[in-house]
Amino acid sequence: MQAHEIVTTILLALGCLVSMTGAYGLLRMPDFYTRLHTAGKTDSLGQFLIFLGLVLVTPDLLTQLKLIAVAMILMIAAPTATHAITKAAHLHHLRPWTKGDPGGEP
Amino acid sequence: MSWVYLATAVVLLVGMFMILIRAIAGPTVYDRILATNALGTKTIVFVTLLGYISGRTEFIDMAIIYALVSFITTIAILKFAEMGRLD
Amino acid sequence: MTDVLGIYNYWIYVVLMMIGLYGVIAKPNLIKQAIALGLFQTGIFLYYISMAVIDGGTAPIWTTIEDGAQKFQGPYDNPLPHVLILTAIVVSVSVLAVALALIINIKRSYGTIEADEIERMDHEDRLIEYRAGQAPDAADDAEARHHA
Amino acid sequence: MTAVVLIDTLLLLLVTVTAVAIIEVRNLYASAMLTSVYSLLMALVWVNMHSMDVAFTEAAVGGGISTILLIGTLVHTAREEKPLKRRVHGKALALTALCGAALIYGTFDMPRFGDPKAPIHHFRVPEMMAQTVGFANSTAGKQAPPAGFDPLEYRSFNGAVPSVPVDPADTAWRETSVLAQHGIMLPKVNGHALHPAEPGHHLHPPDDFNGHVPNSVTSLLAAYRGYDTMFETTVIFTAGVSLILLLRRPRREGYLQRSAPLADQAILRVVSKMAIPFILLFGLYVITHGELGPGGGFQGGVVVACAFILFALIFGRPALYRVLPPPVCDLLTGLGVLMYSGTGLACLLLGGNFLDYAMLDPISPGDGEALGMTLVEYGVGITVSMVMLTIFNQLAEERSK
Repeated sequence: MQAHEIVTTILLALGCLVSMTGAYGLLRMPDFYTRLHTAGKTDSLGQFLIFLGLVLVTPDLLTQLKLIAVAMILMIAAPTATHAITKAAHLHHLRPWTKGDPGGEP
Repeated sequence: MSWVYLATAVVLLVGMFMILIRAIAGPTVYDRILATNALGTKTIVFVTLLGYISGRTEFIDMAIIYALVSFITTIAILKFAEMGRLD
Repeated sequence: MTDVLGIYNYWIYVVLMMIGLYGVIAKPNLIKQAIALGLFQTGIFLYYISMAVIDGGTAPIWTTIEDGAQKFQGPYDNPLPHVLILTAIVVSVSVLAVALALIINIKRSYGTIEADEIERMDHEDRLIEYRAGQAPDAADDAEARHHA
Repeated sequence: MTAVVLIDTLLLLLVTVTAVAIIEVRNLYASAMLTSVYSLLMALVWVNMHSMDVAFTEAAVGGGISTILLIGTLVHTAREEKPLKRRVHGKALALTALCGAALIYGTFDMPRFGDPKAPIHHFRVPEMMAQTVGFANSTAGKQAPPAGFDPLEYRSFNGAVPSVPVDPADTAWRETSVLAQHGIMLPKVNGHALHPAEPGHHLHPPDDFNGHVPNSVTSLLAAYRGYDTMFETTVIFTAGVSLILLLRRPRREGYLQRSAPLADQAILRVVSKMAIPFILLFGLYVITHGELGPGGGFQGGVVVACAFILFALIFGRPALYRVLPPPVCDLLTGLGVLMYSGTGLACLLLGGNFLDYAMLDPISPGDGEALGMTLVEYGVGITVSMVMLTIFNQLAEERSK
């Protein structure tokens, strides 16, 4: 294994870890806003790390550019979607979970 | 090197399974939308990884399509949730 | 083990098709039925695409590197099922669209999209027509159904 | 166990779970959302089986358009299913179990997954895989390969065909080539440099595609199944027409409707404004690039339609009608089908068969093939995108009572 491949492996592992954290949080958090909190952030970071790792092992420039393009689209589109979801939920008076509410304890 | 991609892909699949449970169970509509959106992102990463597993980099075109289409779908779902109509 | 994995895909295709069939039969909601038809179709797509795979194969797109040599020497997957399914998917969305338009029209004239309610309303309409002594054909039909 | 099988096994489990959930969830809105998830997962399955064009289509159609259409229908109907008395329909379950058992019994006779000896890989397809542009159209022997012609040799071509000379100017090899020995005419070489390492290249003249369309799915779609694809396009056209017949209101009503744009949400508006030109450009790229990589008219058309739908979602349908009035949309729908059949007719008039693209450029048949396929792909793309847009518009217009 060469140096850049090791870096890629580390980046992919980190990306996996972040993504898994997000997925686990989405499963276990007590209410919508907390789930949003975990899923929204980890998604962007996780995909970015993985794409960065893949760019390092790609030999040809066009593919690298495409990878960066996908990462950028996701970096813009995913937070926009998350923002819109939050706004819609807020406008519909979805109440955040507070300590002591029933059914929320993980 | 390919086992690294494969391991990443399998871990992502496990993550997708967790998100899928949320998408099916999700008590409110917004939970479901959120889970759908998160699944979309995971799918895009997964497609790219599949390209690297099989050594075909053309798969990235598909990742771009997924990114754009899942964004549009999320907007449509949201608009219906928010306004009750699409146009 | 390899034997099971060898036909695993075909089992899943059967399972998907049967889930779709169950939905079409068991769910009276017309939109659900349209979705279930889609599932049924996807099962068939899975069957076709599974047949196209070759061990160690790659996507049927010839790629050349710069000096004209071929980059992928291995066998290519069978492209013919891909072609069949490619068009079938687009046709399936057309079918879905027409089905949904019909469902909207049904909702407009019946006020509901539940198949059993629609059937009951039809039946009642025909009974009323029968009692009014109109539309003899429809009345016969309704009577036959009433007795059945 | 290969990587393909491992991922396939796991993905199909996910797919099955989703399918059960789609049927069993009572909320139709959730069901529509899960349909989009299902399509994305299914697209992953296709990608894993190297079926890129199908995955492209499934992602664009299933993940995008059909979810939007389902939601567009839910606007006019109910969000919830009527509660059922019994959760499980016993008779249906018994019937499907019986039917499924019979089908599963049948699968035991199927060739194993990925078996290279399966009949499907050996009947007709090897000849089609060895199909070479220009050559295929100018020979009589294409339908029936001669005895001794081994298609598998072309299929698993290893770049070392002994009959190919190193010197490109030396054309004596054509006399000794496999096909010439079987009495099949070889096309002329126009002085281009040869690429001996191309599969089957020693059999045909060099041209744009180095002798064959790289994406064999597109070449089969436009050439081998050309008539079929034309009528599939017509089917889609018919779907658009029936949507218009079923749902269209007097035109003035559609224009004057009030809509609920999302344009007051600054972030959404700005991001969409940035995204729409990019999506349109990418759609055109997918249509044009169809012969070289994954993609083609069907996929690209759907992507283009998605861009317009996003515009309608954000800025309202009246704004879309100002950009692309419904009459123009209707005209373009027909134009696409006309373009497809017109290409076929042009080939006919130039002296070939219907959809015999090589006739479009008599000097270099491969270039004619490229031109014809591009025209056909554009025809398909225009029809598909406009029909999808029409369907969306009609479902949305229905709102006005």
